[in-house]
Amino acid sequence: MSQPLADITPSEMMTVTAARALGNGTTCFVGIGLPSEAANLARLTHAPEAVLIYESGTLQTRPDVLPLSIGDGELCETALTTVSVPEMFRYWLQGGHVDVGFLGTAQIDRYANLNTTLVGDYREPKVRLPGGGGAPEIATNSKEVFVMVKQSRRTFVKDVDFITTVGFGRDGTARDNLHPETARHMGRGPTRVITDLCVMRPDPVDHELVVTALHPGVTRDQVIDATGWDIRFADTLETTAIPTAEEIEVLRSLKARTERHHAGDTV
Amino acid sequence: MSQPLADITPSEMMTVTAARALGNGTTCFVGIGLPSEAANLARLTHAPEAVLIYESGTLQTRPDVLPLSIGDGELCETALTTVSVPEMFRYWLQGGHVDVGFLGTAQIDRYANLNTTLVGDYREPKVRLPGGGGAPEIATNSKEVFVMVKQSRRTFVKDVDFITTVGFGRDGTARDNLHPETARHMGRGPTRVITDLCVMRPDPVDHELVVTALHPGVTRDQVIDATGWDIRFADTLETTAIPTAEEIEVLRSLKARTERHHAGDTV
Amino acid sequence: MAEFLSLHDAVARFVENGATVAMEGFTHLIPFAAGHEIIRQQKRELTLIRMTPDLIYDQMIGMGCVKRLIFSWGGNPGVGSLHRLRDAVEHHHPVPLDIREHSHAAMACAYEAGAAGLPLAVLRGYVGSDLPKVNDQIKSITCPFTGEELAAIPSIRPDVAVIHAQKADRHGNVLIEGIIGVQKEAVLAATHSIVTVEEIVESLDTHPNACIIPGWAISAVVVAERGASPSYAHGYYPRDNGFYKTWDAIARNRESFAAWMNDHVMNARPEESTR
Amino acid sequence: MAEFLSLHDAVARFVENGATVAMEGFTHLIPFAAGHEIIRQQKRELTLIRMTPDLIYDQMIGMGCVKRLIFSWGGNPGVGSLHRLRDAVEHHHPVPLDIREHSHAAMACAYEAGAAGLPLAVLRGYVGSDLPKVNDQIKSITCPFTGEELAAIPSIRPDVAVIHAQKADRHGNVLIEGIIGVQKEAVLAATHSIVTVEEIVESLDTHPNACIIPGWAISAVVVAERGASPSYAHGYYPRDNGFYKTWDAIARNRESFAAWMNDHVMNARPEESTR
Repeated sequence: MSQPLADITPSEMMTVTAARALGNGTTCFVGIGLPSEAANLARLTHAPEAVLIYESGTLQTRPDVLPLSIGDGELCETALTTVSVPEMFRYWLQGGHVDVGFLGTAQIDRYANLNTTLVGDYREPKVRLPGGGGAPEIATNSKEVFVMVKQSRRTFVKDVDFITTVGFGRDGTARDNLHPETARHMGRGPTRVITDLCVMRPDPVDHELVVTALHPGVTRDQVIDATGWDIRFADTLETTAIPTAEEIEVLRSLKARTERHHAGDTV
Repeated sequence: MSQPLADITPSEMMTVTAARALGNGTTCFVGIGLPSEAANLARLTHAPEAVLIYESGTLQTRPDVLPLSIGDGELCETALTTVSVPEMFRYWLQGGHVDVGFLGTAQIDRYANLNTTLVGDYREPKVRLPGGGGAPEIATNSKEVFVMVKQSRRTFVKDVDFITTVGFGRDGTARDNLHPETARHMGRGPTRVITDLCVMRPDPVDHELVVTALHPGVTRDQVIDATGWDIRFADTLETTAIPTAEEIEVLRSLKARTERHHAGDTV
Repeated sequence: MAEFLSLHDAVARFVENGATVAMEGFTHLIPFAAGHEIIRQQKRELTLIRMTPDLIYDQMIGMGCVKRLIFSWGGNPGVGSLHRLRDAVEHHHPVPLDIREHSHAAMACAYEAGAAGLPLAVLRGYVGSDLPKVNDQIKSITCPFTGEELAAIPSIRPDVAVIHAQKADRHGNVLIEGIIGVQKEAVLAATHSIVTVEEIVESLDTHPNACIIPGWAISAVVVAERGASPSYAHGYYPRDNGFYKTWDAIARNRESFAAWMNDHVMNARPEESTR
Repeated sequence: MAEFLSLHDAVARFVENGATVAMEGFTHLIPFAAGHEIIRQQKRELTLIRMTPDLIYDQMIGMGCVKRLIFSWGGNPGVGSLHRLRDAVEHHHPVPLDIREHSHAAMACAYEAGAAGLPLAVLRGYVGSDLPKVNDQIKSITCPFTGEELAAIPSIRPDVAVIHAQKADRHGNVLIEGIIGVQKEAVLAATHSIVTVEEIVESLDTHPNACIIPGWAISAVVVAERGASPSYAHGYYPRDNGFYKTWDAIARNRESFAAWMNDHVMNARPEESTR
């Protein structure tokens, strides 16, 4: 049963769409924030066997509330086991056990390169962002990557100021012509970008992002206005399926639990 | 109080002498067999704070009986903690935390190189021995090395057939002229060789083994007869101190306990 | 062999001006009490290493202790920016901050390599990233077996590592449990190490493969109850997520930051300074 | 995701003639039951990898399953030689055995590198040893930061890893406790993996940092009670040191070896073959 559309926010639409992309049984390396919300929604709805991994070393975790940081106690308490951070990156990520790397970003460009380092020049930045964290290797060592980010001209730029985390490189060819041993361990890269307006996928040939589905009620012009390059649309443009009442209910309940939990004691 | 000499076997003399070489508080990477006997005797007598490490990953272990293998359950049950074998070799040995590497051997030469690989030619060996195990890196990554081995012409050869584990190399200079970074992490190498007849130490200049102490009642000729090269004696040759009654009692009791424990059920 | 010292004495003894200091704790067990003591002792010109500079590094940077930061993610997790870090990078306030930036994978490997006594860490990392363009410490080696080019970075070998742990026994053996991060690696990679703990116990009383750092591999053990707060100690107290959110407003502004530090750190005794 | 299979089916499915197989267990938890099943199924031309070829490899070599051995210490611990291994090396009986020999440190690093998805392991190893002269797989790299030359060996990436563990839960998640050796690394480095366990339990019911291999990282989980005997399983049964001593006489002679194998392995059912 679908939810009446007016009642669903664009942000919820994005989260549910992202959650649906995650198959049951998938091993997912979860970035903090939006990806964590979507991955846990997936686990609480259609993908109970999804395996969630956080860079803090928590393997196969089932948090009841969303973590504020990637290392909240909740993640460890509900995990199958918790390993050291070097082991997490060496054995579990680089070792090839991650199906989907699920990332957020501050900037993304037409070749799905991500910038979480800075706006402006590296030595004299206008805005200094947190940096790469786990993303550079999550993006290259996972079998595929989902990116989840709210869409605006500030976020969706033609060329990112800095490639923190590679999508397909400055010209779309960064994953071509690699050394065979590197190629064998590199994933396919970003396969979906999920925003609050639409879903984009890389063109199979030139790897430029193409809108393949619009969320219900969203127009092409809205997407064009929120994108910093001349965005392409797929020939057969789909409409994203409307969230079910259950999905929305589970998501809202998760967020409410989370908010109560993190309110905690303040100064 | 010293034990009447006639009552002490050469093998006991060797073990007690080796045990005494191990200072209290020393971190010792223990090879199986004779070194394990000596290191535990030290721990049970003058060196209660000696830290014993076995290559099976058991850190700071206090076995009540001697292990038959380097991985007996007794070692784990009495250890401070047990780490993986990669961690043992990487963090604890190569990381520079071992004061004394305590090794046995099948052959040893005048520059304290050890052979536990084979007698004869590598591809067509006369006798195939077990191989290096942990010894090659125990010998280079420990701050110093003690070697403990029964003395005979078969064992003490001028040049080993194969350098499994370096002492000072074919010409005594293997630890000289290393890259500074390697030198900073390499130990001093063998500082004592303890046999059932005597104690040898490397000459400070040319690193050839020199007899520095004879066990009580042992003659120079006995040592010469049991050595496959023209063995040198120190100008001031000491006599090894006689074991105390307590040392002998603790050693015999340890061995008796061990024998009862390992008799186990046979086929 | 670990000495049992007061927090004041441990910091005074082992953290020198100009030292390279790694204070670790991956969200969990962040050594806030020790960081506050370093601020109180007005250490200067430090090179700080940490995968996730958290509030504690924001505070040390804002108080002018730091000349260089080696890191891989510098934010207030789930909240936003570290404003003092940004002020130092963007406006060189209170002193210019040189940054040397890595990815998590690389830093984790570099700690591992440091603990392993190696000069370099090797990983399949930085492929396609611009980070190697702005960090000359990211180089490469070629595998002699496959010809593959792999990233190489220097191992982390700090002068001092500072971590917080749940407990120590009377021999200074330390137990870390829960999210163990890179703390063991940081201690083993460092020349000196300070471990603050919630308590000293008769026996660690744990399982055969517990993450224990032996006392003989630690320089100083210090009792610092609630020494990780507002971070947390698994089994002792939870993360004060509320404070992490509040910090955003405190640190956004130089004056409110200075006032808070004055009240809660500079004029606090070591045992009062954490919350 | 791990499938629960019988020992027969797991070996038949994953161990092919000519495969590279790593059966690990550092003295503890040696997978004897699985080794016996490989012998019964008369697998041939195997490349076996193991740090410490123990009685189980002596048996597999003596029964003609093996064409190459990659190892670092091949003896009967505390007892003496592995006579079937020696017979194969010294007299090419029953078939010639090619050996590729390392040190423990190198093999441990090579498993670690295999688990980490790297093509090579780097260590400060083999300094002054003759082993690099007889093993062309021991090469070197030069550190781009210090200029130090370090040993490099290929990582271990077997077709199949076979280990024994204490228990699995109903999802195939496996707990290893006590002397954990390189078993986790072997499984993670391999394309396929078989884990035999003493029992299946409802819940592993253990501590936060236990050595657990998730079921989704394992190909097959097999119940094999006493599957490590005469090696041991911490918490289940002790090492049968008496048998290790007895093996010396059994294996010293080709005939007594053949008779013992016939009685205790070839004509035994899987559940009877271990002792």
